[in-house]
Amino acid sequence: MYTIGYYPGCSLTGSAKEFDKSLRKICDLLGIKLVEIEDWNCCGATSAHATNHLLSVSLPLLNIKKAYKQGITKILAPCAACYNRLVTAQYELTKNNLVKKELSEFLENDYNSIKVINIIEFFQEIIKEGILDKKVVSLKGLKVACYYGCLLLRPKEIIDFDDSEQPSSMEEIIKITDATPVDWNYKIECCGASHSIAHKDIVVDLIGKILGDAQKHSADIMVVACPMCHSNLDMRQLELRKNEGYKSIPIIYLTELIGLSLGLSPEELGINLHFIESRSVFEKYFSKVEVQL
Amino acid sequence: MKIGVFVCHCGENIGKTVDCPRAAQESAKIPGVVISVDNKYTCSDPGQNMIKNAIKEYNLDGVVVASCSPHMHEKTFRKAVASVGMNPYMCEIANIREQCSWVHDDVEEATKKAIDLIRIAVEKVKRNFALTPIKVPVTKRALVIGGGISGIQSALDIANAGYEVVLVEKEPSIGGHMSQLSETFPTLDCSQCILTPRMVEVYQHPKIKLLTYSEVEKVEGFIGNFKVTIKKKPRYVDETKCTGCGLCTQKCPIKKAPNEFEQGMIKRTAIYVPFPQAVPNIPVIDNTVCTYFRTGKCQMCVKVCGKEAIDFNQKERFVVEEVGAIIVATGYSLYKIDKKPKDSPIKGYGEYGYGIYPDVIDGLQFERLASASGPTAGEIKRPSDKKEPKKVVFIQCVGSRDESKGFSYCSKICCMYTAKHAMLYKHKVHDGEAYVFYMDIRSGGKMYEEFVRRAIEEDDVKYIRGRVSRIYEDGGKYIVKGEDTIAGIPVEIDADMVVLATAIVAQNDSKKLAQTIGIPYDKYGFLNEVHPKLRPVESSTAGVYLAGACQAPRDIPESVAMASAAASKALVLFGSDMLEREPTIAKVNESTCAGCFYCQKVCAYNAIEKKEIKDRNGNFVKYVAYVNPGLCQGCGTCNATCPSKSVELIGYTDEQIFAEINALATL
Amino acid sequence: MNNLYNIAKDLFSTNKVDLIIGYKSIDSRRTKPIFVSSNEDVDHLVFNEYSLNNLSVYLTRKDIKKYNKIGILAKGCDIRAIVQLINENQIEREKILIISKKCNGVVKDFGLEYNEENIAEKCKSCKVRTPKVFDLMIDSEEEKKLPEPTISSRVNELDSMTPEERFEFWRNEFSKCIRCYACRQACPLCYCERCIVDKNIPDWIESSPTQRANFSWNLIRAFHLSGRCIGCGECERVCPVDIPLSLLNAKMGIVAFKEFNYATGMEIGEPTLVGNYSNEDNEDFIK
Amino acid sequence: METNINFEPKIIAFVCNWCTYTGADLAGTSRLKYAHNVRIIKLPCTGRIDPLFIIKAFEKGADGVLVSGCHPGDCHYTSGNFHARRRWILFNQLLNFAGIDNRRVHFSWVSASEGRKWVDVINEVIETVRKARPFVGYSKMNKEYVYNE
Amino acid sequence: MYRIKKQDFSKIIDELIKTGNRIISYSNNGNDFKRINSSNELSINSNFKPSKLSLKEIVFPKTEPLFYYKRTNDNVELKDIKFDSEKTIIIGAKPCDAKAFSTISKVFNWDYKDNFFNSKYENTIIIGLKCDYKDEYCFCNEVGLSQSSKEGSDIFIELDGDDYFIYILSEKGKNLLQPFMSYLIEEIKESKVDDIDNIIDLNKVRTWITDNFDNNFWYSISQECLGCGKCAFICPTCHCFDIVDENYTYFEGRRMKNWDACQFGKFTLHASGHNPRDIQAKRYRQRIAHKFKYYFDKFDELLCTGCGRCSRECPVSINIFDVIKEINAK
Repeated sequence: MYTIGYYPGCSLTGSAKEFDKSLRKICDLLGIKLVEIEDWNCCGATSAHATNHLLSVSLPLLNIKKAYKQGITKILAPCAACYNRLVTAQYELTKNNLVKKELSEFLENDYNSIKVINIIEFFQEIIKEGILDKKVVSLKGLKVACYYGCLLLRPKEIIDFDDSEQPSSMEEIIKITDATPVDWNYKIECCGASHSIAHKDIVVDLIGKILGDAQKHSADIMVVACPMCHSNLDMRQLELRKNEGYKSIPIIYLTELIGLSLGLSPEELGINLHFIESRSVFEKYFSKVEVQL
Repeated sequence: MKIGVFVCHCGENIGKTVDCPRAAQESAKIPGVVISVDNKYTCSDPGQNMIKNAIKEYNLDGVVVASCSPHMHEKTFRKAVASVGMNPYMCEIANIREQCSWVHDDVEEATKKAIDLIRIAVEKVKRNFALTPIKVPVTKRALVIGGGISGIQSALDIANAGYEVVLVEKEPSIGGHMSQLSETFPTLDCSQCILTPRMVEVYQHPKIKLLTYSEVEKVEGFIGNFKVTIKKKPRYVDETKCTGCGLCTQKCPIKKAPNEFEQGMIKRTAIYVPFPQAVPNIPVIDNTVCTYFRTGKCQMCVKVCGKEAIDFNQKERFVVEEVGAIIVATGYSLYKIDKKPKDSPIKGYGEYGYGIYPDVIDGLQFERLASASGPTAGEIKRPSDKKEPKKVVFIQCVGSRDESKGFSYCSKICCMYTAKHAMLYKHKVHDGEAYVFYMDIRSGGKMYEEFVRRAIEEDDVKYIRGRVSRIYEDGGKYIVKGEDTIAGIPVEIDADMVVLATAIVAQNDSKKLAQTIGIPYDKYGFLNEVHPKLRPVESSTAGVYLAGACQAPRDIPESVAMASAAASKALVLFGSDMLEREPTIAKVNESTCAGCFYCQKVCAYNAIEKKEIKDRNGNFVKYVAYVNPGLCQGCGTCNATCPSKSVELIGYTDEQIFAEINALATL
Repeated sequence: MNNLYNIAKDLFSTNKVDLIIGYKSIDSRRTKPIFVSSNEDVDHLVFNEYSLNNLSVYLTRKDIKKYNKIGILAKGCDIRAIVQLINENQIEREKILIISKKCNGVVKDFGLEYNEENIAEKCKSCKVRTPKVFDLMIDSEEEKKLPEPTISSRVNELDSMTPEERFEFWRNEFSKCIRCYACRQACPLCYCERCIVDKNIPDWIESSPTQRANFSWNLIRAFHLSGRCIGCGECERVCPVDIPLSLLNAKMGIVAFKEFNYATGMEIGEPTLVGNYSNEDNEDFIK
Repeated sequence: METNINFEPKIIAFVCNWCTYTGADLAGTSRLKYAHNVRIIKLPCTGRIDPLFIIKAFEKGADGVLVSGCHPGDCHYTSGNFHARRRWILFNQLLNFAGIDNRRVHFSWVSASEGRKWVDVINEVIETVRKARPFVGYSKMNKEYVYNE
Repeated sequence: MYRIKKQDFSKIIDELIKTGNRIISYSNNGNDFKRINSSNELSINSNFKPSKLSLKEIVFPKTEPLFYYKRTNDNVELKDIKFDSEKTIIIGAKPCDAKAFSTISKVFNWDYKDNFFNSKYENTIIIGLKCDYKDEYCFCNEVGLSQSSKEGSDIFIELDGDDYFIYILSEKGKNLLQPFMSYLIEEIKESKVDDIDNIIDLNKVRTWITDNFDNNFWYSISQECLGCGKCAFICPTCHCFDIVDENYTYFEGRRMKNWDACQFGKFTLHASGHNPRDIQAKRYRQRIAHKFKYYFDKFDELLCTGCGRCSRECPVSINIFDVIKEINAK
């Protein structure tokens, strides 16, 4: 049985429930055991690294330490921000100028032996392992724009599972659903999530560009792997919708798309919780689901 | 040991604060001292004579002069003692002026210190060796590596001075990057026109032995006595027979190989001459594409060649050249910015889409587009659809001055050639728009700034101060997203073509070459000069000199200047038959050396070699370190590093320093 | 099955080695080094928690170097010494065949029974109890948890003293030294043909066991091992007057790690600490 | 044994020929004044300076030792001072651990043009050593050698 | 022989301390010995194992100055050592240690009388103690001693409940106890000789060594030897020393006599670079031969008292007794 440590982080227990929900559903279906880190704490993504460098490093390390005590050797951090903080912290640990001073307590064990992976790497792996092979629904003809956002691929000296400027790993993964990834230009542009509340105007402008380009390259849906991107692109799209004749585009988590292809229903995956409804896009595939189930 | 001590008053300079007579009396008590006197001016003729006479009278083994700094008069006094037959290295200076009388006021203390300093010197000189300078013969013949403008210049200078030169070029033709350029800044005169004559001159020069399509394989020996092994790669064309008629290149059926000289923008044949003015004008067969080498058939070239010059059986050949000096002029290469392999430290500029978008090109490609001899015969056409681009964006500092994605250094020439490119473009496409994204404009140099101003003011090139964040394609246009930091606004330009001023980087094999020759290089692979200010064209290995962009980004005038400087350094060396070197070098005690080779690790001059020790019956016993007297510069780092003190620096042996410290012993 | 006996037998019968340097047991709590050069004596070989000696000390000896292919029993710590010797050009990797095992620590000294409080200090902080470099592994039980190391706390203890106290501490310790040089002889990395202390022109380190000469000797020895000591602790074990030499070595080990993130003898071919430099080396202690 | 704070410490300085020695000369030619307690031993390069020298200096009754050479990058022999620096990092901390702390062992970069710096360094060194008082620990060991009937 | 109460004995010790004698007794379970300043520090225990270092440094210190010198340009003046007359009393020396003193005094007196040794030896009074310790390294009974042999002792003690039996064996001993006879109760006790069955025939060993100078045996038994001087330095009878000059100020220096060991590679290195004992085997042979043959030939005494220190402390567990047994078995 494939077992992996699991660090949900705050988003997946709140604004991005459906991300968590869909992930767990898939894992149940494929017999993957998620071992949640006991008593996990904040990863410090939001403001720690803006306010206190030491804090921003020690918070994630604390989580890794807990995982280590639990005997976890690999952690899945679906949230792009969490992932980013965790790997960055491990990177900092290798810089002995910091180590020498404050972080010495994290040296007693080899915490960098624990591998932290994001949702994309996770799928890459279970595909390689042959765990993710039973596809039930073919999403043939579905045009998908894969959106990576800013956190998943940067900074490149720390994260290098994919080219940070011309990424293609998500495309590779969704191919197993038979859906067609579209080649477009805004894969990694900033969606402005951090301004989502304070400066709506900027955000709306930014996601307008992103969604616009995706549609220009005739995408039916956009697949994301980051809770912030999702809430931002999903929720703020309502603003765009106010414009005359705006055709909205559903924002789907990578996990949800995979889930669908595995025959899970939108409700099971929590797709129905999104602001931008997507049933219209998927209808034709569901019918098939009934047939095959 | 009989030592003489001579304490100098230097008039008042020392005498005022140091009680010289007393110093002399005290020194007389030092074991080994047979005469100890003071006098007013020891450096004066009477002073020197006094020393000479004392040497004769007491037949001294060593002399200590307590006077000014050795940097002042050590040579003087050493000459003096030598004149009466004492070995000059048996004379030591006790520095009681600069480091005693001039820096202290208290006579009592200054005198005590002076006595100590004299004692130190005496103890040292007691343990000095009579040394004679090391003499090494000089082979008056130079090797120049690299046939670009720098190599050509050095070769010609040395050859014209009447010495033989071996010029090695790894490409089939000399000429280097300069031959690819269309025009040169700031004069906009045609690069080919000024370079080609020089290439021909090299080819015809009786003193220059030209080895093209060859690489340096091995370098042995040391200054004045290098033995260089050169690999000649097979051309499959017999240079002695070929007339360069070029028939074979016209008839060759394979026409699909990318043309390197044209930066891959057009194709060439399998048997080819890199470019029309190539020197030597002899074709090469590219055996990776040639049908004969792939299938064993064809031989079209053989059929058409009247001279039977084609020879498919040519093999690599190795020639050994003996030279006294080596000039490295291997030049630079251009930072290729398409997707980088994972392990590469350089992160690349994926966001600029180089290698993905056909009309995003680099500087050299633009040079070829602009060159009358280029693929478009000098008309500016974009590679994708051969249309004339109406809007061209030039981006500077792609890889330069950018630690996160490229290199922290400035490539130096991009500001100038970008201005040149923009100008050339405007001159050729009058209704076109040219934009330049820059960080700063660095145009130091004669007529350089004026040149850039001309581009901006007369040719109306639009300079935008800021970086480009991303380029993406949109309906045949290239959307260049950037920032105008002066206006403080984001800008988007829908360009037809983008030219990237990519960084100048060291040749990809420069490190390998440096290791072969045994000279240091910096973290970028550029070769290191021994002193950045005072010895800019010398490498730390004696007899090896640097010219042009192999040392750092250089433009043509600088490269040529360096080349001539390096040449003159070589000529200085050739000026004498024998090379004199300081005898204060390290020496290994082979019986105690354990062969850990820490000394080798710390030696900056590759002077330490592995030596095999055999017993009487010729059985291998052990490896020990051996110091090459031709290379050792006498820093003594090996001596301090050696755990068992099995390597010692003559003139500063452990015994001497121990004695010096001991001379200060009290409780 | 990969027990020591079979491996050794096989190595000889297939001529993979000419000599095996190993341990033979004297009694239930003692072993001593043994040199096996043929199949007969193979059954003497043992490899257990009483195999104290760091046998790599023999690899640099002339009479041993004569052999073309040498098998050697080595614990993780001993292997670090072998690696360092290779990195210092003293032996060739091809000539050495390392037979190792997962190690659960050895006893402090011969005659003691293997149990919690008798485990040697070095083992408690050992990072290579499952060796990284080796050729053959004999079946051995998995790593189990060992008591917490105390060495670093002892180092800190000294660090927290005033310089004067530290000086007195070491003056007293060193004054015990009788210059038998057992520490040097037992050290696998003291392979010099002529030790600096035996060099008498000049007499850098006086040979009399006086306080100051002992002070110099022990300091210089510690310095020569800085960045080279692999912490096998043999020097301290063999010292007849119980000078805490491991303290010095441990301190320098800590310095090497904190200053250069360097640990000795971990991988073949890694650049030595002394003998190389970085432009970024710390120099805040230099005016 | 002397205890008063204004004793005259004995300093032995090991300096490289190209930078510090020349710098010290410059101090002289500029007629700058500094304390007399220092005795200079000249070596070609800091790379030649061996920890043994420092130890031996203390054995021979020095109260403090100064080691000085070219700034990193200026080494006449390109890398001698880099190797020296790495050695010092180790040896400095070893000495400190043995109770010979950095009030007695000093390191500095003094270039040929830094006559002024040389003076400041010397005076600073002498002051710190003076504050540190005579090296009782060592002189105790050295006193062993005097014969008292 | 006499009987004496323990507390009375202590009184004597305190008295001796008061009268300015240097009293040496064991400490730290017999591992070390040190000068004591009161009888409470006294520890007399017949079950101690032999101390780590032997007692020899009392008469033969690890380092001692021979003379001091002062050199000037034209002459050198020497200053001789004055020997101190302080009495040293060793309490509880094991038979194997007590014997050692008389053994080495031979080599220090056979032609040149070494006053550096004698001055100390003459002022040293050895109070031996019957030994009740035995381990796999002890073999005193194989070299002609026993746990109760009194050779080398000036006074010998046996424990008996709360009393000691005291044997006065020499003039030195007699003079020492003279003032305290009041404490001693005369007693007759036939001292039984402990029965010894030797397994080693020393003559056989000697002849074998004589005949097998170049035997490969020497190599085979010493192959693991590291060549450290530990065995010699802790041995009660090893007495080799080295002489060096060292100066402490620029003009003054002294000549030192330091322990040395035949196991050192440089021990026999000639100035020419030639080394007659170039490999460890030859050095180890020297050790065995010297102890069991050469010394005997010269002084007909063995240079070994079977204390077993060298075996107990050997880093690579070479057991000298095993070696002798092996030779004996040939």
